Amino acid sequence: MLQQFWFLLLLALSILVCLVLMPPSTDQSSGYQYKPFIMWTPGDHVNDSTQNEVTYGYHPDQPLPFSHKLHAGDRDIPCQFCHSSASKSTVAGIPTVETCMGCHNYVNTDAEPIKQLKESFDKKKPIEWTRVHNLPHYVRFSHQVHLRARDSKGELLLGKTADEVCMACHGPVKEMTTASQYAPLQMGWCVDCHNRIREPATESKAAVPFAPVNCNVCHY
Amino acid sequence: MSMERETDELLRLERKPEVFLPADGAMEAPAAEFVPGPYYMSADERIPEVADENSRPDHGMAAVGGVTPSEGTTASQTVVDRRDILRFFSAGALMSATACVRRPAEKIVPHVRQPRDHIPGVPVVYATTCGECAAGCGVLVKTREGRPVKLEGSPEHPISQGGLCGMGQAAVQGLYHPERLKGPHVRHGRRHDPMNWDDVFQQLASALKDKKKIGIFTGGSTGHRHQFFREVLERLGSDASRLYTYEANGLFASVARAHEIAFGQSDLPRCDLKKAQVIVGIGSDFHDVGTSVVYHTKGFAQSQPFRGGSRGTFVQFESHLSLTGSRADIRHVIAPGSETHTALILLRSLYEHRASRGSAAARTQVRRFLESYDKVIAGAYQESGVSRELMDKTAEELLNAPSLVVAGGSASADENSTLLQLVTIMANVLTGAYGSTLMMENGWQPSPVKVGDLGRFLQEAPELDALFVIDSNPVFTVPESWGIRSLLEKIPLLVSVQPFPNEVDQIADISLPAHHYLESWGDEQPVAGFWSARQPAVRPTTDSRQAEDSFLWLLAYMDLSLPYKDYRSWLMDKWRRIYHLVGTRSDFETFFKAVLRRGFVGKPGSRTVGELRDLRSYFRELRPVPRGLILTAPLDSRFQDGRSAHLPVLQEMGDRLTTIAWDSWLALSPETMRKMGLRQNQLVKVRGGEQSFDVAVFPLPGLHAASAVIPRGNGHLNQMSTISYQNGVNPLVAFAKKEDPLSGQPVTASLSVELMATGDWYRLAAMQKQNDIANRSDIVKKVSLTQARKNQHKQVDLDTVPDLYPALEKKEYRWGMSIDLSKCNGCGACMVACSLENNVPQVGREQILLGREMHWIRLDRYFYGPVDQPVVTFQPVMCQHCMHAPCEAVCPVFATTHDPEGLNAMTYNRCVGTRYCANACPYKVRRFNWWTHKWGVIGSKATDRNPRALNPDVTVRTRGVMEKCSFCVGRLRDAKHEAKKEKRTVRDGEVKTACQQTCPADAISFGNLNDPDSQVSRERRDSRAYLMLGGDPEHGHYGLKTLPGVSYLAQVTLEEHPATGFGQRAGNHGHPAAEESHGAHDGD
Amino acid sequence: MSDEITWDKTVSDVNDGILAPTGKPHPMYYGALGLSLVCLLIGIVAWSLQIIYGMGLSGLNSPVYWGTYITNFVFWVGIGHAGTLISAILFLFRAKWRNSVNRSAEAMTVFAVITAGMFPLIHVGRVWVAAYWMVPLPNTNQLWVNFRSPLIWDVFAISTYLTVSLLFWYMGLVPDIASMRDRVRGFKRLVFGFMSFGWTGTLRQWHHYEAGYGFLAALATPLVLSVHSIVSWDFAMSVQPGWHTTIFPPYFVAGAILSGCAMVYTLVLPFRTMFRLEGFIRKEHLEALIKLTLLTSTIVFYAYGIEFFVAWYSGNEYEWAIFQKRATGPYAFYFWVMVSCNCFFPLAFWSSKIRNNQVACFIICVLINVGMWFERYNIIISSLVEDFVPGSWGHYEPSLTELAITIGSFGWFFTWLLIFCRFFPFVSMSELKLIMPKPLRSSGVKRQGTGG
Amino acid sequence: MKKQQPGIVAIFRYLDDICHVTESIRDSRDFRGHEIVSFTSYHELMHLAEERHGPSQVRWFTLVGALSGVFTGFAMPLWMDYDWPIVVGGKTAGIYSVPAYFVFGFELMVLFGALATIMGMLVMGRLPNPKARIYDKRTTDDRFAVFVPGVSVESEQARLLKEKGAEEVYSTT
Repeated sequence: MLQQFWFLLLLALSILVCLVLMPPSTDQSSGYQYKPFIMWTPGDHVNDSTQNEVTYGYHPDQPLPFSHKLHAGDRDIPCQFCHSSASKSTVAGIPTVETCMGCHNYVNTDAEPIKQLKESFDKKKPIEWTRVHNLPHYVRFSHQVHLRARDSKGELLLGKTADEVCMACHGPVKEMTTASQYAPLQMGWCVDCHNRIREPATESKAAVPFAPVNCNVCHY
Repeated sequence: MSMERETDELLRLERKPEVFLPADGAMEAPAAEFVPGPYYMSADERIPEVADENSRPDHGMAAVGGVTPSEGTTASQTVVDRRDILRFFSAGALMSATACVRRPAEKIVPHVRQPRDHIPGVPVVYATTCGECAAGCGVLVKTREGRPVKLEGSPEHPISQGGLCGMGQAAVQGLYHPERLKGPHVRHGRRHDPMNWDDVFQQLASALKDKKKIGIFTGGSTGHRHQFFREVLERLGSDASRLYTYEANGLFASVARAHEIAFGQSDLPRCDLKKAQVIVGIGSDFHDVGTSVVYHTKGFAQSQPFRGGSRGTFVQFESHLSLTGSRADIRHVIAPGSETHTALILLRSLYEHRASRGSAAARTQVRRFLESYDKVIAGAYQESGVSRELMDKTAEELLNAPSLVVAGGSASADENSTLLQLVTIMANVLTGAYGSTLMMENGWQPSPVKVGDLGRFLQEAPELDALFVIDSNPVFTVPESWGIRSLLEKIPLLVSVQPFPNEVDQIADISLPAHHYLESWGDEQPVAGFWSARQPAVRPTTDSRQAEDSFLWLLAYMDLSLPYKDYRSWLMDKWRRIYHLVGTRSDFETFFKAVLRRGFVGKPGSRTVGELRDLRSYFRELRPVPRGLILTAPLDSRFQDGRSAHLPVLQEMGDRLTTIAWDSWLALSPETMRKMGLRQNQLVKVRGGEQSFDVAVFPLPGLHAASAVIPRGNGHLNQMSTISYQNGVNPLVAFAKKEDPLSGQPVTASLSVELMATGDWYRLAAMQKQNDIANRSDIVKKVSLTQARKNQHKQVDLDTVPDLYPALEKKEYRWGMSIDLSKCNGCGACMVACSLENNVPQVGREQILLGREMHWIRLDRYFYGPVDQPVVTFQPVMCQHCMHAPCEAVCPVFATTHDPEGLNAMTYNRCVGTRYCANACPYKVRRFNWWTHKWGVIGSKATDRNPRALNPDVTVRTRGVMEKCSFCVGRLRDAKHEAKKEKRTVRDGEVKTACQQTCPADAISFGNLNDPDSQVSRERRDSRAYLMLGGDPEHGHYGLKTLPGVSYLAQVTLEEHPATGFGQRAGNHGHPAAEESHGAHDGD
Repeated sequence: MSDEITWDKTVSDVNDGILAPTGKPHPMYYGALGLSLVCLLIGIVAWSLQIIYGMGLSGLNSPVYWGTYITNFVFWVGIGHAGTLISAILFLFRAKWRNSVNRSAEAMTVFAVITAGMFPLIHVGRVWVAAYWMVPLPNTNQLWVNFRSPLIWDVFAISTYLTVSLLFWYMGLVPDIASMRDRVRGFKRLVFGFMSFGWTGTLRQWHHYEAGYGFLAALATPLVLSVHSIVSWDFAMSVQPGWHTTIFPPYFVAGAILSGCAMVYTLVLPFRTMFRLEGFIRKEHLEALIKLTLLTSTIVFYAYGIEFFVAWYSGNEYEWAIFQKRATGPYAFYFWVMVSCNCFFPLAFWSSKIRNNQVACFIICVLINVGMWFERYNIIISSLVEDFVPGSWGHYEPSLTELAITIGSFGWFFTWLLIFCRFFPFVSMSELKLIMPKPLRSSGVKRQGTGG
Repeated sequence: MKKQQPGIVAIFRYLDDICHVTESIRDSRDFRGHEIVSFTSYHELMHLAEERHGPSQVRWFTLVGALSGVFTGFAMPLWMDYDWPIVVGGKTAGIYSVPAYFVFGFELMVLFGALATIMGMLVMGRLPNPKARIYDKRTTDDRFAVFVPGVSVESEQARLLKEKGAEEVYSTT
């Protein structure tokens, strides 16, 4: 009887250890890979933040059934055509209704969503989208800096084209209907990239990461 | 500036849209935008973009029946404030650590139409003119997503020259103040009922229908505002003379009146302090309040502190220690109320000196004057306590160099104030200051008030049918004995038009909330011929209207419409005149836009001022020096007459000399206190005036034994403002109805009182407990002028200290700061600027009593030497950003670390709150969030600032984390991104920290220490440079070897100056007896 | 010395004499337990309020960022020192008298260290993250802890100390639990059997047990010295004047042992009565304890003196100013309480009359505990209140919350201790038997033949 | 429950008796597999135990545990500093910070050493032993016992034990 008890205790302990050491499941196949030692501790998520476990694939309902697949994918509109402040500001910006109406005054005006859009434009009532990518309030992330990141040869660091740069973090937006969160947006994920992307080593110099990893790059 | 260049300048500005964006953008582009930013998330900020357009008067009179904006009605109750949610999370965190919490859905609401030149997340800067006092400083308003988040002095503006005082900085808190009236109110008995604008105008229109005797009571302004009011009064059928202007700062009236008497020009001369090598102040207060505090501080900082081997001399005669007096090289304590007598003996010494100047006619006038008052002057030595030799020496100093005599301060609040100014004028004539350091013939300051209006108002008010009180608070700022309150109550229709409700609103029949100046149009003429424009930087934050627009509406309702759709168009009409005056080639529209972009335009005019007149007759009224303990109520250096007492950031900044926050106190000389058996915090009853009142005493060195000082400005009894309500005491209740017969200003000084200990105690929230340096040698350093001169070209290397470990790799930048203790005048603007830039919370009196103030930069104030003649040093202390930071190594979780650019980075969200770093910090600059600083509460006070005023670029700290100065790392980051965009490094001076930017004395410089040519590097190599707690490196003592990034420049003292007794005083310094008496005071 | 004790009990009396009263303790026991629970409740309420409303409920401020909580932390860690000292070091020294008090000392150690370990959590601003972030656990931030911080050393030192003390304590308990097992039946027997690992007392078990015990003692001995050294580094590693001195580790260790010994005495005396153990914890044992207290008290006295001397001798103006202020400044009261209680009052122990007067000893030991608490309070507060920059000087008074949590910590400690001795032997029976007269056929054991 | 090996238990009262018995039956073939049970660790008995079992192997556990503790104590901070080197207090992480790691080396030495010692003690003492055989309840109070497996009360061994001073000899099943 006591033997069973000891056995069960050991079993429980080992399960606990496995749980702690288990890497989080990554259902997205991205270029990003966790270090084997990435684990979750309870402190990660309760830190006054808006972050929690629901991070991957978060795609809330939006007021209008806007499809990125249709616009960015099929029609091949560049990302920054609509999210124009991404290269000039910290925020990428959600396009104004005016931007939408630039085309939809003429295109597909009969569709129900477009009618709603028109109504919003006429009544000057902005559309309230639901935020998909939500960083905690203590993180300063600048879109423009990441869009402009270049290596010493002047090549874009995060992709070959501007759109690829966007998709490095936002994932295959061109295949998404509703925008969905692709990256975990957790600190380890940021840091991993900041550490991984390095200037190639030369004879005189070791490989140096392009991006800084000191705390006050993002937290101030 | 030639006309050609002026035009080029305008065109250049036109081509630089990124500097100042189109001025009327604020009107055309709705400012209701809010984008993904951390703090703009509550639903009540979703201002429908449509509603407002009709409610604004820009749509002409046709839109009169338009709807009022319905903002704020979109049920903010349903949305829990985001921070509340977070707090909830963190409290329940232990329990829900593994529970899967659904994240709160946040909304993003983009514009319907993109406003011009507006990118979400990028600040837009507007130039405007500060409206907090009559000085007319130029400010740049940094707006984020349409909301002003920070004010900065406009660097090009000749008045502010980039600086801004604490009160100016705090204005942004006034804009968002939650207790601003939300819409017009009508009083029924003691109740104030809201009403909509339409009804209120109709009611007003019918009430004013056949009334002719309508008056306007307003504060000082140098712009077109008063002219507009006069026009309105005439249009209403009243008389333009029924515009009454009043400023509680008596200096405007007395100086203007004195110059009117002396020269026939009712204006203020502009004191060009940067040209004056010797300044003699007689109770002067140009660092505290004065007539244009930033301008004067800038000028002072350019002439007086040590630079290039020389420095100016500032001699102050005053009865109580003021910020201005604390900057004096030689400070003489005189009997309170004897300022005029002191000036008289100075005048005599000046006249009798062979080098004295002045035209023959003027000298004759002075001679005659001195002869007539020989007896008075002979007795004045005794009364003021100044010896003749001393005055002769002072006079000699004055005549040896470009010099100036300034008088003012509390001396401008007694019955002799205009006489004092008259003597000062004569003295300045003899020193030859007019034309060199005193600008009266060109570039003078127009007086913001009309002299004698208050007296006129008292006479005429009983007959008035209606009175509009605009931007003024006579009920509070005029002593109660004047009966302004009952006078106003008797007026059949009293309308109060205030940006923030004050005592007048309490008794007003109708309150029309006015725009804050950041929402208004306007202009100021701080210097003759120099116009500074004011434009809105934000759409109205509450349902208020600009005072001028309200009149236009009212006139429209009364069918008396003026041909202007709003005040702006009226103003543009006036500006056409200025346009012609300036005479550029471009058209008016271009001119006006360019002016708005830049904020000002100027074309100095000149005039001829007559000879000095015979002033003898006025002095028959000279009042003798009062006897006994004299109560003086000077303007508070933080919020002047109390106009900004509702701003928590100013209350929390604390008085810079006593370091008391949130209270009023009675300052007494420690010697007097000992004689009277009083101790600090003891509550005394002040008797002898009109009304007696209780106040706690505080021992302040540098006071005359007979001097008792209570700053005015606190003690509001207006329940509409929770912050200022019953905060401190109002000393004005003690003053009887007396006025300066020449300027008509109420007397708020020279009152003989007696003190009675009540036996009760009241703890004053003094932030600094130790008042002297406690014999520490490497915290504040001083060098003598000779020493400084000798070592002028010597260089020191503060960064080479023996170290066991190899130095860190040198990077492109190492950010550093240098603070010149010679320049710092302790005004505290840096504290306010820092608090606003970095979202530093205000904590309230109770927490300050516990020692929990949150300032990231604190101003340490130390007294040296004997109690009656202290040397005062102000030392701004912020995080020193040590290379070998003791705080970093002890943090268990890497919440504070070193960044490659020499910054000591604090990561709030990593902090667990062990507070070890704060213990380890030898400078004690770290601040801990003891509470969740709620935006609605400060201590026991129920209201605080609006979260919309928060800087979105700086994290708001939650409970339980440490915080501290970050060297404004957000600004650094932005500057580096800018530089990187242009493929260069950050230039010296390109990036400024908030404290440095606002410092009116330019005491702070900031930059890259790894750039040997940067100003901060040069200052760090200066022979005067030292590191706080850095020991004595010259003798091989390196102190704590923390290697701070902040270096200080030692204060230069003047002990060997020939003209003064300073040498003796320096001898006294450190004398055991002096120390002892001082120490006794500290022990209190 | 204990060899000279004349025992009126034999080994056969031990089990009965110690285990029997645990079931029916003195009425004093229930009074004490009730009081402890009330105190504990006060503490729990105070801490809950502090978690809900924030650290502002404490009297801490700028510049006094540490106060009563850290005082309590150091105090309890100090209390926790006597246990391992008595168990391990005196074991290695073969001081026989420790066998009668070592169990109580070890139990005290374990509960004191648990109490101490809670204080870092009580005092941090964000306890909900501190518990995880202060240990190097793998996490999604990819961030580890700062191994250069004395607080992390603390984490390791305290947790090691707690673990080792627990092991040591429990190891000693195993044969005793086996004894208890053999006195009961049914479910209790199952539980005790489980708890005793099935100890049978064979020679093989005893052989390895003794070896293990020795090694554990050898490991624990430097640990005892290290833990309070590391705690002292919390202070000594910062640049604060009055803290930044090299004398701190030995000084703290001596102080800890002093407080620990005094606490053991303070506990043993009433517990002896409560559980009627007078026959086993003899006055000679108590006197030995008092002698140890006297020894450490003189060491502490010396440390106080040398600290002042070094402060003056160093010529460091800040250091010397702090020490002058300690003795004469606003917090001088605490300093003189500390000096009188820790240095002057224990001098009475030189007199053997007083050493043998248990009431006097008890009072002095309580005073030593008070003095040791104030020693920590004095060190922490006086250095922080007025340090380098006069402009930042402040003042500090503990708030009601802090006092309540302090009371609560005593409640917590005594609750556990009282519960423990209600169910487990308060004297190590197997070890006590060792120092009692051996059951030899040749000696006069026959006299006690009826005892079994 | 599994049936236990039968044998006899002899109860002794006196230490000198049990010492004699222990010494005399230690190498005797007749007493193979016997167990001596004591209520405390009298030095005399321990001396005999050492002669019977040799020096305790627990020391190797302690050594290995302590050494691995030292290794971990230095390796863990060093690796973690290498993983993300963060500058604090003007010093880079890693080799310059090694003085601080002595603390961890020491603490983990003690911790691991102590844990290993306990483990060694349990392993070597065949503990925890849920099916432990309690020979006699008095052996945890004040009696010594000798258990001899596979013999009966009537055997030679029992007689010998009685002779040596056993208070009582009885058989167990």
